[in-house]
Amino acid sequence: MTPELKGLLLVSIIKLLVVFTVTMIGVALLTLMERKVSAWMQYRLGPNRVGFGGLLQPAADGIKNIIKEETFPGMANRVLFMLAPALAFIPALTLGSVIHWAAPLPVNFDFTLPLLGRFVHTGLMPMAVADLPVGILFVLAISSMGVYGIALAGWSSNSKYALLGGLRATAQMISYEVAMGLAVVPVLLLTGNVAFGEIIRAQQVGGFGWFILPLFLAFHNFLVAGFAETNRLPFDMPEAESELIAGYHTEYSAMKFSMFFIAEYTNMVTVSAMVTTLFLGGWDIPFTHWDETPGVLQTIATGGMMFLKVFFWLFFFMWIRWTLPRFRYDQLMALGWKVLMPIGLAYVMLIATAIYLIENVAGISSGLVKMLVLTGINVALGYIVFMVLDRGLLIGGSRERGAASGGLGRRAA
Amino acid sequence: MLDLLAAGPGQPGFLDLLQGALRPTIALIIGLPLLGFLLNGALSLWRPAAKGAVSVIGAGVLLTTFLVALQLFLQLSAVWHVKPDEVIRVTLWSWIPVGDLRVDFALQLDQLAMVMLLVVTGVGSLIHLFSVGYMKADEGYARYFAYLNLFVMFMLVLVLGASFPMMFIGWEGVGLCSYLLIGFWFSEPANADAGKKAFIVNRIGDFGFLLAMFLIWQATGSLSFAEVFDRAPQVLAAGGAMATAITLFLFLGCAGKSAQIPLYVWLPDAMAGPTPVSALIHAATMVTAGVYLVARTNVLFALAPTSQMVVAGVGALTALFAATIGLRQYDIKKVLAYSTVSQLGYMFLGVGTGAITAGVFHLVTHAFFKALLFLGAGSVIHSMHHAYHATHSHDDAQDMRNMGGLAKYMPVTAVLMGIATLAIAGIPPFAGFFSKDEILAFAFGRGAQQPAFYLFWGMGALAALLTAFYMARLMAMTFFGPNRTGEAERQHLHEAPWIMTGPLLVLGLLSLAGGWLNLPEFFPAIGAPHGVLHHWLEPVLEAGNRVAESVGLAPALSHGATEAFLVGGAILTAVLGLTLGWVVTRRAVAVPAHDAAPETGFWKVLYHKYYVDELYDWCIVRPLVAFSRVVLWKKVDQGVIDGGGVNGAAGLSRALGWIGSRLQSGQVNVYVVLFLVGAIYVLGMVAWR
Amino acid sequence: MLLGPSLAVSAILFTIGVAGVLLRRNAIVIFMCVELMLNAVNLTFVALSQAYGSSGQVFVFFVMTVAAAEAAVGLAIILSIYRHHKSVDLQQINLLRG
Amino acid sequence: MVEAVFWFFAAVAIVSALLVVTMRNPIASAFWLVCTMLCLAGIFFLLQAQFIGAIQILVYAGAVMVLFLFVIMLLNLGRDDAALKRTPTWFAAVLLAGVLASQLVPALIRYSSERLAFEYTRSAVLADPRMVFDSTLSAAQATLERGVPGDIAKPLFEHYLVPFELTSILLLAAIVGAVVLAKRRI
Repeated sequence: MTPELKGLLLVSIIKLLVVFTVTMIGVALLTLMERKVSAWMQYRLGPNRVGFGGLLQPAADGIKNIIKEETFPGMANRVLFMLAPALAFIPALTLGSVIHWAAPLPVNFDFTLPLLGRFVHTGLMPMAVADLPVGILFVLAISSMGVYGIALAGWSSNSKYALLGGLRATAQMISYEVAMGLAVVPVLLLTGNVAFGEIIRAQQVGGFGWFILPLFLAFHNFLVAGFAETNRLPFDMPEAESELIAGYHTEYSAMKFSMFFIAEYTNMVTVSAMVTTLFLGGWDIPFTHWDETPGVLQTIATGGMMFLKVFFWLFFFMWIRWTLPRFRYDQLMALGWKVLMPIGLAYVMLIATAIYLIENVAGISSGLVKMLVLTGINVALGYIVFMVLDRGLLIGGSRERGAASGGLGRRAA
Repeated sequence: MLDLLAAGPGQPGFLDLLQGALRPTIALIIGLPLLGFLLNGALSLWRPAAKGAVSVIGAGVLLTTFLVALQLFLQLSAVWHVKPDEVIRVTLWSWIPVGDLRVDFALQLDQLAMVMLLVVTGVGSLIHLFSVGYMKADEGYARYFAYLNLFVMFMLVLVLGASFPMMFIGWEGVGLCSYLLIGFWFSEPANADAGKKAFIVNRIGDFGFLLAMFLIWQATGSLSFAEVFDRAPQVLAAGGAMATAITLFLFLGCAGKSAQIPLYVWLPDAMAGPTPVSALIHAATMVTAGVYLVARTNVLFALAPTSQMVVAGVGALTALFAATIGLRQYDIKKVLAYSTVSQLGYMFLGVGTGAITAGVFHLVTHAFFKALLFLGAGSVIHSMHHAYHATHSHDDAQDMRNMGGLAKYMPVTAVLMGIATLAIAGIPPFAGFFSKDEILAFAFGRGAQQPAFYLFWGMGALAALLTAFYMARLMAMTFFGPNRTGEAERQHLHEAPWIMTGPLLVLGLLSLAGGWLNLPEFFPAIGAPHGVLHHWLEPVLEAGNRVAESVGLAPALSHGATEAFLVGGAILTAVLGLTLGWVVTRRAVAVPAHDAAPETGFWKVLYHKYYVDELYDWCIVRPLVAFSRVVLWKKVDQGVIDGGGVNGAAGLSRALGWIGSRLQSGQVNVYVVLFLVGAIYVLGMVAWR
Repeated sequence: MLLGPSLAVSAILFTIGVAGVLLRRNAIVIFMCVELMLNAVNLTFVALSQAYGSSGQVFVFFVMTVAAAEAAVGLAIILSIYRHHKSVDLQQINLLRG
Repeated sequence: MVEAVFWFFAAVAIVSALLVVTMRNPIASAFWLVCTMLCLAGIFFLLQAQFIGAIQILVYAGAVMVLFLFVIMLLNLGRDDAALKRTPTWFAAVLLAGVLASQLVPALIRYSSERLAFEYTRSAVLADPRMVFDSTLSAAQATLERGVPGDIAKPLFEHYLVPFELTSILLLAAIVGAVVLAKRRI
């Protein structure tokens, strides 16, 4: 092994450890945050006994889960039953490894360790465990693997609640993957690349600004699909407690249950980071340009910025949970296939045409003007979609929906 | 073009440039008649009544083609003046690339093809113009012109083809058009039968052509003219069996197409078609294709003296034989048809003698005066037909016994027919004299080497006498003496319109002056050089002549006293024939056809054309039909093919199907196993090859 | 370069797929074995594309499309067969028997 | 290093593939097939085909196999006890597969791009590799030049545009077919 390779390995291992640790601790704290936010929204206190302000509550939960008895349903397929939580857990964690958490850090070292030999690293180190050239494709691919954990969990439990939950979850995730992929395409149209580094750079200096403005509908679709992918309310069909006890993890207990839990929260973090990266400029600090020159300070500052943005979206997840009621299952599928996918498709075509017209026909090269034009288009499209096409149907309130006859949401499968 | 010439013929790469520059022109020459065919064909389907458009298209494309050809001629003669052996070859596309066999759709233009090109398009244009008047009242006007244009297209392919298969396309194509046009008035069974007869007899000849092609391919490994003629002297032994076989098979094709014994029988029947068709196809152009083929393949024929002898002998015999039949025919077109057969015999005598130039020369002059004769006859028939049509008479408009004294009513036609008669009879200075005399002179000259040619010469001379006789008879019966058309009909006889007489006039001029193309040395030329055509064709015939010299059979002319004797004899023969014919005919009692007494004695044999058709019917057709009925139909078709082939195949399929259905167990695994066995087998073949 | 080993691995996977098709009777498993064979072929394409441009990868793209279409239709067929026969055992489904 | 990773993936892929065939439970078979596919995706990454690797996971592992799993779960197929009985067919199948492998593997394992190029030069028709492949650019070079998706997109949209469009028609037909087949009432 060359010293450069060893250096790269060393750096990667360090990043891996940091990301893993931070994610695990973060997820633990997220469970606390969920409960705190819930309590806050319901005007109650939430956990406040263990540690300062309940800060040690996740640790207590963790210990409880570890020492609890592992139960197995009698007729379950033992191997798959054991494997399922891991299958849900691994993709979720894997996804964290490709996200750029901060601006690249210049790392230069050249030292020799006894036994291990010489380690060399020069140049910029992307603040992602693996800076894959396939970027967003990898995320889409791995996130689709998360289905297996849930599906297998549901099936191997040999319980009808679990099976139904698993089936629902599988169908839901496959369906919304399509919408999610379609929502990503406009971003790729504007960046011309799939690597995360390039996507962030495009929003920094590419001329379109943060994509949330010029691609608002894509952002909206992505967010909705993200909620569905993470099985969060209002799309938590797989574990709808009023119908399915606890869905696919009904039969799970102890640490295996907690792995599903961790996977879900990790997915939330991933989706938040993805929304941030794709539409909010990633770790970009708005209205400044000094973060574009690499440096330690910049890395720390942009890491903080990234944390803030991700934190906002995590809060948003919880906020939505206590704001919107749960969809019915057929409404959920209808929304995915009959609303989000057509809109996504049409949107891709519209944006592609618009970009072509702006750049090649109108010959506009100023980024600001381009952004403004696209934003204008999005405002118009948004008005059409939300106010004209969806008049009192899916996205509108349930009261109006009841009044509207023959709406998309009314057809029972 | 001019800057090309400035670059200079003979410079390296000049030929490529020239061929590139001429490519569109040559394609146009083929393409224009094809376009005419397509347009007229479309019109005949959708707007048969639009005769104006049809005339403009039909005659227009031909005239344009002629003008293009003329312009091409002018350009190329400038090139050939400097470098005579440049042959223009244009490959339009690759046609048959199979293994070693590579046949391109290629056209070539050399001096010989140029002569034919001009004759075909020139005479063709005149006949098209004539047709505009002649066919005016016909319902199938558009169809007629479509066929005629198609014919010209194929004829040009035949003439311009750069390989045997290309020529064969034209060969078959003109045969097809001939069939279509002979049976143009197909509602009458006789006409349709005549078309079929022509087609079937031609098949026999085509069979010979095909066999010749196979042999050529086997012997030389190529089918393109350039390569074949290049290699032939090396790979074919002079006088060898292969060369003889090839040329004899080729001549079989020629005999079919050019109506030589024994395959001449279709041509007289072919007169069932419209008269301009007879003029164009069955006198001026298509039937001369055989002569053209021999001329084209002169190298091969030079290599096979035996075949040359056969060609010359058959030609001489046909000339004499057909001329005798012509003596006692009453249908004006039949006379001309036998005359054509006879004259074609002359041409074969010429090319068989090795005097290719003489044969081609006669081909050209014959095209002029025979076209003129046919068109004149057409004009007469037109007039007669009108007369009978006006009075609703059912008498035969083509029977000379019903004519007589027409010179009074159709003076222009009569004068022009007279010119043509003098031309064909061989009266100097009309065209036919020079060409016929040259052929006979060469035949006589060859007699010094091969005495049989003296005999051929004698037959030719006798045929010349008979030619003059029957032509005089034709003229006398048609245009002179008392009119036998009938009282009422006589009022309706009239001269043809200008669109018909115009082409006649041009052809008359050509018949008059055609001989100037190749004046013999003894003739006192006024301003024109001697032997123009001879020099013109020299580059084409050079290779053949070289071969002939090496064999010791180079065409030779006698000079001095012998020459004077020959020329004098020829003139004397012609005059004698004309006089005899005139006197005999004028002295015979002339009555209309329906009053005529039946023929007796030898006249009857001649009238019935030596019973050749009946002979063929008895010897070939009937046995063949009987054989087909008894053996082929009952035994072979019903027994072997139906029983063994059709039912046997059905039974076999059923048996195989039964076995196959046993394999269809419905078990996918079994299918996969079978598939896999095959796949492994194939893999093994690939891997352990 | 890993061309040879890749091709060999592809051959082994393909063979296993073939064996699966031959051995198994469950329609869905057979289907999966077919997918395995397709994957083996994809590996061949990708391995060769390493040497000769990306066209091979384009073919993989097409193979995947076909595989996806095939899976959709094939599984639908299996579903409807199951509705009739209450089984997906191909030994019992021999409607094609001659 | 790359070789080691390759052989690791290859070994796992082969073992998983064997398990696909030998597992009695269809769900287990499906699971091992997913495993094979993931390993293949890994191999694709090693072979510089990142896009195909990602698509392999996304389409095969993520969609096609989920569909399989879904159907198996829906039909609730149990253990396939009749499978893998030592019938004559079994022996024939194993024999055939053995023959196939013994033909293919020795022929292929020593293959190299040089050998391939040599074989192409020997063939009269294929003497120019560009007649078969769109460029002589290796995948790695192409990726460097055009980026990961561009590497595929360029030949796909320039060279194979018509097949690509036909593929979309195929997919449409498949969707319609699947819906018609699977739905009891439409």
